[in-house]
Amino acid sequence: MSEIRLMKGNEAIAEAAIRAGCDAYFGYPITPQSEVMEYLMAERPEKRTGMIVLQAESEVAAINMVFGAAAAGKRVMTSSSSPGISLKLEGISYIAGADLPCVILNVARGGPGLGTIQPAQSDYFQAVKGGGHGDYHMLVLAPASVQEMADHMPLAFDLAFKYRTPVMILSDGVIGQTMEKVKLFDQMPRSTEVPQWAVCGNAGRKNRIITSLDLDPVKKEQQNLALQAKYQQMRENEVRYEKYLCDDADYLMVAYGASARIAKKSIEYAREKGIKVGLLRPITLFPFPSAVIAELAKKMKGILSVEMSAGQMVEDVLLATRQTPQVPVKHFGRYGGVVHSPEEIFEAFLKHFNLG
Amino acid sequence: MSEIRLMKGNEAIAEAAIRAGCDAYFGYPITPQSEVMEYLMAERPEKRTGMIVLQAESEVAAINMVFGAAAAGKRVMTSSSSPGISLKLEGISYIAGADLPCVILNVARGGPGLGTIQPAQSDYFQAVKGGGHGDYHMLVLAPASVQEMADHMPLAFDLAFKYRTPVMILSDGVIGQTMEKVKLFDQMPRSTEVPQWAVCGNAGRKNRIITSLDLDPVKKEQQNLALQAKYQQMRENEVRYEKYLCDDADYLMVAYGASARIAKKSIEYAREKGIKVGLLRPITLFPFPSAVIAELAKKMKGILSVEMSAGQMVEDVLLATRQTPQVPVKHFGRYGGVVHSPEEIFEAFLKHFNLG
Amino acid sequence: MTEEIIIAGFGGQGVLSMGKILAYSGIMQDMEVSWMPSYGPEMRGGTANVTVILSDKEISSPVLTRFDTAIILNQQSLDKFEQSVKPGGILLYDNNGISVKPSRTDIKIHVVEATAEAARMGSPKVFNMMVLGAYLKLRPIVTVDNVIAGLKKSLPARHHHLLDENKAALIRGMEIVA
Amino acid sequence: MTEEIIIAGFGGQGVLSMGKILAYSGIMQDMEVSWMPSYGPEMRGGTANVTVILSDKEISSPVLTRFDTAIILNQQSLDKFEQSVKPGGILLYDNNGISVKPSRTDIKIHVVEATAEAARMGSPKVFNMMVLGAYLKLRPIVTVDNVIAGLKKSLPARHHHLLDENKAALIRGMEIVA
Amino acid sequence: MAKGAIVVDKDKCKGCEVCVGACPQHVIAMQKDVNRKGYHYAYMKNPDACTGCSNCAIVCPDGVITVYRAK
Amino acid sequence: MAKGAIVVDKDKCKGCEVCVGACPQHVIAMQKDVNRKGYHYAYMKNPDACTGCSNCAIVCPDGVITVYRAK
Amino acid sequence: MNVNDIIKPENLVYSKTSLMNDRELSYCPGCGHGTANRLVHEVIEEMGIGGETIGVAPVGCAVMLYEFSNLDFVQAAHGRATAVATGLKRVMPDKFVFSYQGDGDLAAIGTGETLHTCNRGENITIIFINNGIYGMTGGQMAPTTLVGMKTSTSPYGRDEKWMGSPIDMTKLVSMLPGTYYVTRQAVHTPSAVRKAKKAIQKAFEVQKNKLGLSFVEIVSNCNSGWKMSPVKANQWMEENMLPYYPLGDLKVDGKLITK
Amino acid sequence: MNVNDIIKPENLVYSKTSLMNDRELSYCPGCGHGTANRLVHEVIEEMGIGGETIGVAPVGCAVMLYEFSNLDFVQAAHGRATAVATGLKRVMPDKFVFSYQGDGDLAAIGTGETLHTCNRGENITIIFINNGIYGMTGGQMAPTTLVGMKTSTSPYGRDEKWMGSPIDMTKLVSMLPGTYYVTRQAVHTPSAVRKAKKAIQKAFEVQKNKLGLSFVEIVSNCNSGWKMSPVKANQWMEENMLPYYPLGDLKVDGKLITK
Ligand SMILES: Cc1ncc(C[n+]2csc(CCOP(=O)(O)OP(=O)(O)O)c2C)c(N)n1
Ligand SMILES: Cc1ncc(C[n+]2csc(CCOP(=O)(O)OP(=O)(O)O)c2C)c(N)n1
Ligand code: SF4
Ligand code: SF4
Ligand code: SF4
Ligand code: SF4
Ligand code: SF4
Ligand code: SF4
Ligand SMILES: [Mg+2]
Ligand SMILES: [Mg+2]
Repeated sequence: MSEIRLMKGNEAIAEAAIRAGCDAYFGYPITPQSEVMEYLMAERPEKRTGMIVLQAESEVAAINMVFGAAAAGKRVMTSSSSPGISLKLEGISYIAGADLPCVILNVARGGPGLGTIQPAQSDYFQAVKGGGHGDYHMLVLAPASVQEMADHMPLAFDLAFKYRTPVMILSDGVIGQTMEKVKLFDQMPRSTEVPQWAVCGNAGRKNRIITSLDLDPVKKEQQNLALQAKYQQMRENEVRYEKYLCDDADYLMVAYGASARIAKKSIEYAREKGIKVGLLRPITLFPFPSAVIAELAKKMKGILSVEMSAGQMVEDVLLATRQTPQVPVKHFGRYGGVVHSPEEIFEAFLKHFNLG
Repeated sequence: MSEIRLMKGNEAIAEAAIRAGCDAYFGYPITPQSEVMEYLMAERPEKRTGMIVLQAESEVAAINMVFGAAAAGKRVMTSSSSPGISLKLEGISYIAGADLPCVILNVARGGPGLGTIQPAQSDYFQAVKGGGHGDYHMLVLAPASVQEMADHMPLAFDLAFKYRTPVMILSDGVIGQTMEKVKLFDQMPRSTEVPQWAVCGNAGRKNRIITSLDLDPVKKEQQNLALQAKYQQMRENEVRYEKYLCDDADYLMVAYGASARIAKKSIEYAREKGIKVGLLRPITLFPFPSAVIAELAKKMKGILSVEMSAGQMVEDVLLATRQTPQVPVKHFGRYGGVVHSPEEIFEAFLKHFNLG
Repeated sequence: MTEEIIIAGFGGQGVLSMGKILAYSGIMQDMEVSWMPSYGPEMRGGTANVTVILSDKEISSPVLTRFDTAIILNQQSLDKFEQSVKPGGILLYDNNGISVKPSRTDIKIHVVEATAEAARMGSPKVFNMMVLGAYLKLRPIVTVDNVIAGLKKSLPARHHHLLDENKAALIRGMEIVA
Repeated sequence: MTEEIIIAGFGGQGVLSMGKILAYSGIMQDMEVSWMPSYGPEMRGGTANVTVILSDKEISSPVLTRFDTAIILNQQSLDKFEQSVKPGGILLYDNNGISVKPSRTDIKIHVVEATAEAARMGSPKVFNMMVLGAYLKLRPIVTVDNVIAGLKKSLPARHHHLLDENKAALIRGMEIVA
Repeated sequence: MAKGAIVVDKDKCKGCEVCVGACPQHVIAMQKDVNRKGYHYAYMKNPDACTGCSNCAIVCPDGVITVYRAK
Repeated sequence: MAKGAIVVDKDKCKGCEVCVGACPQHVIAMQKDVNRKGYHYAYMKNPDACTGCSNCAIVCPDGVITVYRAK
Repeated sequence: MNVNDIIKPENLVYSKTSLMNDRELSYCPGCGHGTANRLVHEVIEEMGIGGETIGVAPVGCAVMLYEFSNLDFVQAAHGRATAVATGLKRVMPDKFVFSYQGDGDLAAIGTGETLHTCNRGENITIIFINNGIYGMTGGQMAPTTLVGMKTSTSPYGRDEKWMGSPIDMTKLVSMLPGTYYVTRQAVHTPSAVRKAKKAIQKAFEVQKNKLGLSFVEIVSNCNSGWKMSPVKANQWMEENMLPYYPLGDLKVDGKLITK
Repeated sequence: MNVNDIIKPENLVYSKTSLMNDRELSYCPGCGHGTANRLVHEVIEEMGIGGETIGVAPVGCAVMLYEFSNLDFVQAAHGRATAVATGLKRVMPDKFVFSYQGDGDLAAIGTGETLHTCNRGENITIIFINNGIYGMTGGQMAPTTLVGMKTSTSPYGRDEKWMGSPIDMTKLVSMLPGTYYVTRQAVHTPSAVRKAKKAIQKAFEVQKNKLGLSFVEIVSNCNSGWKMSPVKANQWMEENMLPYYPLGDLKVDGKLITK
């Protein structure tokens, strides 16, 4: 039976990890996501399901512990916030390069540098284009509610294993720190199956190697081509989004995560004034819902990309709408830890499309 | 008097650093760029100019040593290759966030992960979109010859100080390892001036603080806005590119670094066959020469982005050509450490535009 | 029905837990709820605030800048949030330490002497429940029983003996609000 | 005039330094030059090769897959690069350890018994200079004097006493190429 | 009679009470009142006993005690 | 007379000569010839002296020596 | 004598160093950071080197240290203070450079930088505040957290089987030839404060004389993280922290002190 | 007896372990890595645990180790082998996990991971090849490079004033309560090889009995990096490396060996 609780996004995702049969968590404290590890430690999941929780000495160590446990075929995760994610990028590139599954949560905060501890969405490029070196992508999920923080957890693991890829859950301080009602799914069993590719001691079979190295570039290119094929499959099969009031819309906002929630409120204002605005909320940031945006763009008078950043996702919106150059694509965002209000989004919308 | 030498790209840039009056180098070995530090160590620049060269215990330490020396207002640099650059990203974000100047050389190799040690250009996104967290950019120079490896060094320092920004020189294994004739500029004096913002002990003035932190997001946003204003200035003033045979061209290749050199050879083949192809070589990758590409696009039948990657710069080409959606923009690249040959670029070109 | 509330005061005045109790009560009544705190490095004392939304439909933005009700526990918060109350909305404040009173005329302003009254009752800690009671008198969006049930949920079992005291404070708050 | 050359053999046979001397000589004659090695972890022995281009105009690609001349020092390299010589181009090889000879008919194939001859001369180390001499006989793109000057540039001063020996090898190579 | 005296910056005192135990003469106590930040603050309850030894001041984490001693 | 014997995998020997010094009986020397990889390779120059002690084999970095000893 | 007769400028015997400004410290009431901040500034003031000193403050509760200081300061990334200090010192060998780091910073994420900076014997001063916890982020376990100690990430007490023993970084760095003066102090009592100040003074003198790296650990309370009143916290510290982290010099004049 | 009479299957006394495959090792002639690789595999084979063992190979000359092995292997990022090993071991506590790391890897970039893995007392085995240089990348200075030793980044010899003294990581980790068995060995002579093998065996037995972390340093040559013939390199190692890195156990049964 599903259970209803009032939880922070950070707590919900931690509880969901236990319930999703996660095998191990390795992390390092950083605001605004420390509750994830704190919740796990308090819950003693090793008693509930056998899940391992270990505080690492650094983000770099944590992601490499993830690498090790993932190599064993386990469902393993880490979490951090912006500066900590930057430190994990070498490791993430290795995980992608070695075709390993894992889940990485970024509860993003304002940057660059130490920045602030307040919410931001300025790690979009890092998450979506590949902040680490080499031609890799993560599959990126962007929850917009505490409920989705919980629900994206098993989804993330399923996708990670389906594609043997790192999956990032790109959240932000708003979603991580806000409490909402959440319906928790039932405990799922931890998997006892050892995947065909996992290292676990080679009793009775050929040995297995987990590596991202090939000194022969031609072979390394093969691995790269296989990666690109995976990404193509993701683009074909894994695009997720929410359409909100798009059917009759003359204008479109595109926003994800907390921004999408706030944008919805600003759309309420617009609708009150009789302006027909819809929202396209990407749930997967990679793969990006380009096709649906391209389709919607055809009947729009203008598109506003709303992000808590100086303008990152807007590039993917622009790329998606290349066939409709006549439709203006604008960006509005506050950043450095400032969360835009519904009012200012609405005002920016009016201004950008001269609806003042 | 300028001096002519036969040097590797890695050596030329090291010699140029000494001559450009660089104050300090901090680095960690990694193929294919270890010659940079090796050359410096052999040259004993502390005797030639007083320049400091120190081998750090890691890339992370190296970039933070750079941070420290840059905070003192010095001309300071580091170099690495792809996985090492990933480790530096937190530090780079801090440097950008603290408005400090420095130069970072990436002699890129195949990825993701450990990858190969062979040349690649798959760190384009990382360099140009901001691999680290937060809304920052580096100014990115892409030398395409040993001569440019040398010449970009003083340019990089000048730009770094002009904008108080990290400047990346994005090179690759081909340019780093190839020897060519290089005309070295004369020794420039090391600067003795301490910039107004640099920390150096506060005798007789208000104390100075170098920081990327503001717990107040509104203030942090101000710093972010100032950053964005800098980037806008760079877009207006610092775009650099080379046009090659563009005047009569029906088709355009866009390529940087080693790829541009190789593409030129393939253009020779095309011209021999009477096909009019030109090349636009971005010298700055950020700011990207979008306007000139947009202008050129108007008279082209097709544009091919040639990169040793699975397709990264092509997105900036697509963004630049949004007003000419009818002109097909294609990508050709080999990757994972494979360097494309002039022949295969030419063939890909023919195929993409049905000129078979 | 949607009620958008800001609760603000010193860290340590129980601002966040008041919000939490409200949110819990909302859940008891099958409402949608959202509770969004200001957060920061734990030790920096200073002010704390939380945005609480209770609604019978899906909640769009957990982030708000305009509120139906502001519950204010110190001067700084009063200065900061008085202008954020929607016209016609409610501003409820505890008058302890308030030197500059609210001045708006287009909103309903109520005061509760909860700090003083709680001290008088000999249990200064329940002052926030008293403020909550005052609020519920003005805006009975959740029942007292559900608040107590919500409180029970948010308190660890070893503190359940405090429930009666809290209920009394809640009811006293309803009585003394002006 | 542009000459595009590949030199390939075992690591340790002096492949890279042959290329470097050629490039240096090119510079002496005011040519544009490019020298691009295969590179890898030092210790892995195996094969090494270098692409050298000399030209009187700007060099476009330092990376080539087709060459005017291939200078080959072992079987593996022969197998790998025979097909890369442009029709009409030159393939020059040292016959030491070559069991399967080149078979193309559309290129000019030359052999030089440099290893054997250098051993005979008592200085096996200069065998690569001998090969270089052979090459220059076939393609006199740089003068012997400039090669020696180039060699002098690439050798540390303490090795300059070896210059004569090297020059002799160079000239001997010109004589014995077939 | 007092040889020393302290001045506590009332508004900056955080009421941590570290000074209280550090005073060998038991000079210091905490006010019933709170300051602007809501903290009970330190004061000389027993000023006559102060020797001006500075013990309180050097342990005060916030450096809000100034010490005087008659010569 | 020999009690032991070694077999060197000629093609895999890298001619490092570490085994030579490790043999207490001075059994091993390097061939004038080179193998496919261009290395002079180890061989039993003095087979009669071999005791089969395995010293050579356990220090051979490439593990290319196999040792036999008569029972 | 009347109090008001005593409180006169000419009778002043102690007031806060003028190298710190008037801003209110951001630390919790009773936190040892404040005292440690002050001692460092007092020493620098007394040595008259304020105009030649650069401080490095990494992330941790003392991240805002520069807000209270009149010294030049660099804010460093978590764990990287000694690398930043190395960069500063190498290009300005005649200036004074110190880092001021927490235990999470110096002994967890910054372990590599700490050890190698000490090993290189950079001529800088490291002030290391060991409060056995991550104060700033809300009280998580640090490498120095005592066995059995409850924190938000060891809510049932640190279990050394699972998480290892508290690490004594100061002892480890004292083993490295690069360190010249290594000491452990506290600031919870007047006599501890006096000793700590002397130690800090010695540390800066080592730097002045270019003798190598000086390293001053200060065992301190984090009453918020430990969830105790400040006075209780200092008591608990004395009873629990100091036996594991005994005060005193570990290395003087480049020589290990063997007890 | 005739040689051919001796070379018979029944007389076989030594051949390469079957846990290694037939591929040619990628090391330079005479490099100690080959011998060390083999010893580890011999021990694992003799203990009969090959089917339950996972190796971790970070970057360094031994990065391709998995190419010559029949064991399951994970290739780790530079310096992160012990973190990867921790991840593996924590989710598979009953398997054997070992890392095989160079000195650049373990004592430079991986310092933090090394110390904290040792401090946590992870029940794994660390094999540490100290050749005083970065072999793979072409012979740069390592943290363990001796004073005066020339490398491509210390072409005039390591100057301890500038770069610090060679770091003795093995000694440092022996100070941590988490390590149970810590030893330093070599593989350049038959007797050294025999001792090294016993040490490796002991290390895996410690792991088998879940006693904690076992750490085996092997001082080895990098003849290419040192620019010497293999035989010369071993000699030089004996004369120069071993006095600074003396062979023998540093910690047995969790107790420090004091000499
Ligand atoms: C890369 C990175 N990881 C994590 C953090 C979050 N963080 C800030 S301070 C800190 C630890 C603080 O503990 P300590 O160093 O002991 O200082 P204290 O606050 O206890 O004085 C952490 C984990 C960060 N800012 N950056
Ligand atoms: C992040 C990163 N930095 C640097 C390198 C380059 N690199 C590869 S191996 C190595 C050091 C090798 O030295 P060591 O660990 O001592 O192993 P050895 O080759 O000597 O056995 C370095 C610096 C890398 N691969 N990744
Ligand atoms: S100066 Fe000394 S005697 Fe006076 S109050 Fe302070 S501690 Fe007590
Ligand atoms: S120690 Fe300082 S801050 Fe604490 S109570 Fe005393 S005067 Fe106030
Ligand atoms: S087995 Fe012993 S005696 Fe025989 S060759 Fe080897 S080392 Fe010499
Ligand atoms: S030790 Fe092994 S590789 Fe070296 S020479 Fe002897 S047999 Fe050959
Ligand atoms: S959280 Fe702890 S360390 Fe930080 S200021 Fe408060 S008491 Fe001090
Ligand atoms: S470079 Fe050194 S460590 Fe690497 S294989 Fe060669 S000798 Fe061994
Ligand atoms: Mg701490
Ligand atoms: Mg090494």
